[in-house]
Amino acid sequence: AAEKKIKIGVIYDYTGPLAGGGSDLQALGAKIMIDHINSQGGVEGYMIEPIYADAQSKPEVAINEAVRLIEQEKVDMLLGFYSSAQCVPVAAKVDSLKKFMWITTCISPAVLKGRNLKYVFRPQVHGAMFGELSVDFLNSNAQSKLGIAPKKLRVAIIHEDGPYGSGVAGGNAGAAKKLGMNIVLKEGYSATAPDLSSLVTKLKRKKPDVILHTGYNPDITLFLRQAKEQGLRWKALIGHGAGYGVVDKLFDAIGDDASHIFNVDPVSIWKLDPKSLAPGLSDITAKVGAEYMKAKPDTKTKSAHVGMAASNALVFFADVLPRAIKKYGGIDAESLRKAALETDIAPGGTLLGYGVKFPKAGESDMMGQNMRASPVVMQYVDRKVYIAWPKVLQTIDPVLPLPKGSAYSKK
Amino acid sequence: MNSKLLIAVVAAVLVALPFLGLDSYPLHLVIVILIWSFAYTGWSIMGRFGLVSLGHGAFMAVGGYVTALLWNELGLTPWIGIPIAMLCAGGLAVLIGYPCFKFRIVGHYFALVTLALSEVVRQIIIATRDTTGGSLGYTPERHGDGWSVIALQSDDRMVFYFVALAVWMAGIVIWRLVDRSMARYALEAISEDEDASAAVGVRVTREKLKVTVLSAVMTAFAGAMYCQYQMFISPDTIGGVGISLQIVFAVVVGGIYNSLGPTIGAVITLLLAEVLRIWIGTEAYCLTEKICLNVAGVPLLVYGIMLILFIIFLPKGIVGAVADRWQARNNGSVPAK
Amino acid sequence: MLRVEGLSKRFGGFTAVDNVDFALEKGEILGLIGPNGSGKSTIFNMLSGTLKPNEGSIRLDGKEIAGTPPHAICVMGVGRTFQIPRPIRRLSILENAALAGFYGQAGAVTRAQAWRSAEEALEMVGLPTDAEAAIDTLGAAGLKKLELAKALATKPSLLLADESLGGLDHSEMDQAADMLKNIREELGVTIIWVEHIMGVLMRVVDRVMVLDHGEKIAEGRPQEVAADPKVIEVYLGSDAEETAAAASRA
Amino acid sequence: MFAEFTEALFSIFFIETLINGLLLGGVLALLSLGLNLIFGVIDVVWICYAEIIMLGMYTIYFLHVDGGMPLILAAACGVGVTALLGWLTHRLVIGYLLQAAPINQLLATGGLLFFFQGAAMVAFGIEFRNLGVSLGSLALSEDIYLSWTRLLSFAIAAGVVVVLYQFLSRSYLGAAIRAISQDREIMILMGVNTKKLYLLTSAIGGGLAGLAAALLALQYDVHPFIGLSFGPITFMVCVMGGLGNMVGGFLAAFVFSELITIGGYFAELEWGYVLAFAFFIFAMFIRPEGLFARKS
Amino acid sequence: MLTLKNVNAGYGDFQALFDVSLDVRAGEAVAVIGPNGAGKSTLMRVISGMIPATVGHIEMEGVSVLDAPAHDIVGMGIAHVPENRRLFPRMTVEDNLRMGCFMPQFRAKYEARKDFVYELFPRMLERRNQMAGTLSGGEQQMCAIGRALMSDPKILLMDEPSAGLAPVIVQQVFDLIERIRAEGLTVLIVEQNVRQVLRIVDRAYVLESGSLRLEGTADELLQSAEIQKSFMGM
Ligand SMILES: Nc1ncnc2c1ncn2[C@@H]1O[C@H](COP(=O)(O)OP(=O)(O)OP(=O)(O)O)[C@@H](O)[C@H]1O
Ligand SMILES: Nc1ncnc2c1ncn2[C@@H]1O[C@H](COP(=O)(O)OP(=O)(O)OP(=O)(O)O)[C@@H](O)[C@H]1O
Ligand SMILES: [Mg+2]
Ligand SMILES: [Mg+2]
Repeated sequence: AAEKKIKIGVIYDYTGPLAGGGSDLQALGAKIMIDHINSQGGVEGYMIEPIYADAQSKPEVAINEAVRLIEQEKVDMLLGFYSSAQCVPVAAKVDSLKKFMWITTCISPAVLKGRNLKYVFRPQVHGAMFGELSVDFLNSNAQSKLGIAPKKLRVAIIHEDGPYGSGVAGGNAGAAKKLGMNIVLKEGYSATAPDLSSLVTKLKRKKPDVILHTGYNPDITLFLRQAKEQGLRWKALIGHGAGYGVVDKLFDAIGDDASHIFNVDPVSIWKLDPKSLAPGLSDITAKVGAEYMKAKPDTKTKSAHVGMAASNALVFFADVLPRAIKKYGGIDAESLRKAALETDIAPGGTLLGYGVKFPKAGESDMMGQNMRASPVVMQYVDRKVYIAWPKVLQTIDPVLPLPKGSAYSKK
Repeated sequence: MNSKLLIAVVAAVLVALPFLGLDSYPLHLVIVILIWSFAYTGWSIMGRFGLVSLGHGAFMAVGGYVTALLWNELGLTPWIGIPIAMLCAGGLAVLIGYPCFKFRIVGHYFALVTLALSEVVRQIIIATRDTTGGSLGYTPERHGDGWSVIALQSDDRMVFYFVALAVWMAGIVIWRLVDRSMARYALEAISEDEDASAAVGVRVTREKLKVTVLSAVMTAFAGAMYCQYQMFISPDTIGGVGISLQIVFAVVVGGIYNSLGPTIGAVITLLLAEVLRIWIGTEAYCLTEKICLNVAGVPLLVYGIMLILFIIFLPKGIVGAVADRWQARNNGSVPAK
Repeated sequence: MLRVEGLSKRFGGFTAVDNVDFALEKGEILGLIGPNGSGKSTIFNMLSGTLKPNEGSIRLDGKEIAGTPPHAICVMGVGRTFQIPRPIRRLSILENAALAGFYGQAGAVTRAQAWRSAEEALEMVGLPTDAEAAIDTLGAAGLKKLELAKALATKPSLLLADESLGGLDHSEMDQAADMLKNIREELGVTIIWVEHIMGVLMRVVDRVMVLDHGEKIAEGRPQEVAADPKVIEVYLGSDAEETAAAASRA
Repeated sequence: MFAEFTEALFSIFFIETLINGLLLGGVLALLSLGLNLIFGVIDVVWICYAEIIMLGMYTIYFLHVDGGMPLILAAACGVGVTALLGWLTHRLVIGYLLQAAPINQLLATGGLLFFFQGAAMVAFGIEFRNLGVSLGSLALSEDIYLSWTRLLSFAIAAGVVVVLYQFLSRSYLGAAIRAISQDREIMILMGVNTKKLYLLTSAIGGGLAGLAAALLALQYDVHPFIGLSFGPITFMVCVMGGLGNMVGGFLAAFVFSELITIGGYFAELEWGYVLAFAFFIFAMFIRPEGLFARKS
Repeated sequence: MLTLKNVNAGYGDFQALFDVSLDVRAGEAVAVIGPNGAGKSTLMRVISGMIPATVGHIEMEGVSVLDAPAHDIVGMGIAHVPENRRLFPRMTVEDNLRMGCFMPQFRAKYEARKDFVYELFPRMLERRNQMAGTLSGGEQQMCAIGRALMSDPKILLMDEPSAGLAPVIVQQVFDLIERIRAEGLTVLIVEQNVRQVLRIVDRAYVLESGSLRLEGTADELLQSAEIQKSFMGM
């Protein structure tokens, strides 16, 4: 009997600067999950037929590929996307073509905010949440750990100026302002800037206690290196995903001085306590990890990127797709949309730990955004990743301020 | 006669194209190619006279951004916005061109000054991110569903196809008009020897400026078109050094001295990129356990090699080479270099 | 028709042309001679607008033209040739001349008119007028002729001919000299002619002006100048006798 | 607003900015040296020059990190590899285009740029690779630290300029290198093998790229696209200094870097670049032959 | 000393020399004269290797010139003062001279040759640090000849050394050539200034349309009515 199948266009950046910034790893996560589902015999009699495509780190290529996959390859839906610069135009395009799009990664609020898209869903945390969480973390710990009242806390916000960095920084600034923190500097820069020494100098002049940083990979290592060499000091450095999620690179770049850096990200799926998750999920986590190591045997510390894409893809395959097929009778965009709107996963129900629920029409200005998603604050200590915040998930008591002995610690 | 017939046939095929059951995606490609072809044609109008500008990314960006900003911020219809954008690009061309020509900045120097221009414009777009969206890109606001004449927006590709086709043809016509004009002789002369040209009465600065402004304005128009069609622009998709180089490469591959050269260049380079990307896909091939090749890099690699081979072996581009062959067969002789 | 007063040109600290005065009557041929580097071409460059003088005035038919851009001066009726021929190799011979005819003539010119004046000019100097003939088919002499033809196609009233004979063989030199005479006689063009080949120059010109180190050191009829001891010392050397002979032959 | 500005101006950190500019200038100078040499001699803009540097960085990375070679030795090998690449670039591409239109030469090296990027991606993948070596910094005061890597870049750039200047003005080979840029055809009459001389120049230029690579590898992650961050600036430095003018290029690097850092200090970072590029355009208008070209 | 046998040469498809044979004996001065475009410069270029010969033999003291790589020819003792001088304009006089001494085997003699050239042309000593491009025409010609002499050649090829020069300077240049001859150098010279050149050479060849048409001693040619008519304007 002819097997039924669902054709999915999977788009990430396999080339260009973003590839190494994490997109490549996200793509791996999605692929591992798709292979896993197929090895389980597919979903409700449907095998998954992925068509992988490379957006080459360029928005116009992403648009082209999206259109091609939909119109030429006649895929039933799209999944993936790493860069928000691509998500913004592609989501608009796909929605106007009335096709279903499941975003695993792009986090910029701009993708969904105020756009009222009908067919685009994002189980992923959005950028402003990152920014808000880091400020919340500071608010709760400034007095106790740093001995500084939150209102007195000097905060600097720096970010790569793409949609991702700007989105997160917007969240940072909004939350910090609301809490009355002292924002001494807020500045964006291009991720390909060959020199950040002026930025470091400005930071030194403004003497922030805490630096909130959002960036991709090369700019983060450049910043850390120049900060170290120019003698920039802080009490805490909080990164926000992307480049900060690739732990190995941080330690490769600046050695042990990368210790005690914080990173706000969806939790690394391998760091979660299996007991906090729904039964069966931890087996999948383990399997994803095993496949990951098979694909990239050199890995020292498993990056959160792989798990993130795997988890977000799994939500679709395990929850949305079966409902669409069983309840709404198909895999067309309309059925998938209805199924997605009914998703209601409680916390602990995904590999990433958070639950999933999308807003009903009119409920939010961010239609398609998972309202139950939340990142965590992690802290890296000696190449190990610990969860520092929120309190319920803590696996470490956050080390704050930066202990003496680090090149970045205040004398 | 013969060539007129050929043109008629080509025109008929082009007009009939969407009715010949061309799928939506190929139609999309054709539209994109037409828009780029127009931009490339615009570049070659000056490029063929040795005015190698690496600054056309700037003009294209001005075309797209000014049009979109006017629409979003002031609600000014692109019908007015595009002419304003073209005016801006023309102004920018004068701003950079006049001193360049006055001070005799030619050759590599001109190329690099204009290269700096595209970087300046790109950086300014990025730096004014509060208005332009920075490297996030910029989207003209939709004016309802379906298609809107006032906003020059359309969901229907067919409409855009015919607009793009008309624009492209206009580009070819402009190219030919310049080619037949007296200005062409003047510019050929200028490109070889400015002093000698001035000595026979040619107004060097003015002639150069005229063609530069024409070229810039055409490129800006292409930028606006691109924006209206894709409904998205970003500093890297229609501005910056990358785009400037893309334009130059395509024209050289196609043939700089022929009206159809830029178009052929667009067809070849854009299709090549498309085909290579799709064909090669995203898999990694491992030679051994440890040594894996990332074949995603192959398109870039092939593109590079092709470009080099083209330049070494077909320095006049594809159209130029074909035309030479054609001429040689008709004359039974070898064409002069 | 041309009146030059106090003309000077300096390059950095070096004075290439130093306070030179001279005047020309309509239809005259003036020979401009002087040692290498004495400023002859520099004077031409200033007359034709390629260089701006530092001081001095140049009046053409009473109108001041010093500092006017070269294309404007060309249109006002000053044609020039370059010492080293500068043809446009990408254009055919005819197109080279037609370009000059189109842009260099005063008033609005149609294409047909431009091409006609180009053909006339080419015929005058004895170059082919068929549309296809390429520059590459010309030798050194042909290129010199083309320089003249380009200048003539602009219908000049004043022609500046810079070393039109350099590198030509004897028979060609004679031809060229005759041609200059013809141009004056048939078209009534006033000519300034720079040349190092005295045997030919002296036969053709009405008057000679001699420069040395940018300064005018002598001026007068050919015989007088050829006999001037100063000119003999700085310029003619042992050629003086032959020069004088040529001058008297005129 | 104004108070903020004056405060920034009279702050110790403004001095740090000036020093940073100086040190960045060292990096830019080093980057542009080889390109300038090639530019001046062969009169071809190697758009792919920054990509040769990138390949040099990879060489050093692999030899040092994977091969366990001492850094100095790895750097020396890097210089060797880039010299070879420079040689090959001329041998396989430019050599065929010496008579071609300048635009075609420029574009051919553009083709090489894509080729090098693609090749790097195929061979090394898209990962960012980091040498993980830091030379630390020199503390001038409580507040001001100078990066040793940058000091080293500065010193090496200055040293190389002096050596190159001596080489070009004193040696026979140097004279030939200057001469060939002025009249290629008659070099044969001097008994100069022009092909060899071009190849030699290309190799020296390439080798200088390797030197730059060694110092960049200490400061930046290596990835196939790193060249894009440096390419345009490098060309402009060369042009602003006067093509083929080593000393001019060296000085221009500092003008550029100071503009970038000072602009970045008073406003957002991009404005530094806008300032530098705009100044470049302006400088071309007032001194088209290069800011530091001697009047001939 | 220098012998050409049945040499053909040209540019691309264009053939400029047809079956040219000539020889120059040691110590001689030989002129090549002919109308424009006859191929005189082409002949010089073939000998010095600037363009390849398509057919024929060229021998210098019994050694085949054509078998040697072009850039080694100057090492065989053939120096060429090209048409239009072709100095390196943005290099000093001294650097130009140095380039004449480029080949490794000449370098040891650099100082001695330089002194020789400065002795020959005291004007050059005066101008040694001036950019060659700013020299006057006559000075440039001196510099070009000096540069060729730096390699201590056995034969000097000169292509229209008097072109574009003022009469006094032309005289100086011819004097100069005589002085060089007096130093024992063999000279092959191309000139338009036929009358003067025939006064200083021993023999001359007449080249027309790429072929040799006449050959004779200077005196014979000076007397020849045909030569007088076509090359001296008499
Ligand atoms: N653009 C320039 N910059 C500097 N010096 C110049 C320039 N043009 C000419 N000169 C100098 O001015 C002087 C006069 O040059 P000019 O060309 O007028 O001489 P000329 O009389 O035409 O000589 P010739 O007979 O050799 O052609 C020369 O010394 C020359 O080097
Ligand atoms: N580089 C070249 N490419 C093509 N043809 C050339 C080239 N140089 C010379 N010719 C042609 O070769 C022929 C001989 O030229 P050549 O320069 O040897 O003549 P010549 O006798 O030296 O003339 P002149 O007295 O003008 O210097 C001429 O017809 C000329 O057009
Ligand atoms: Mg002159
Ligand atoms: Mg000759």
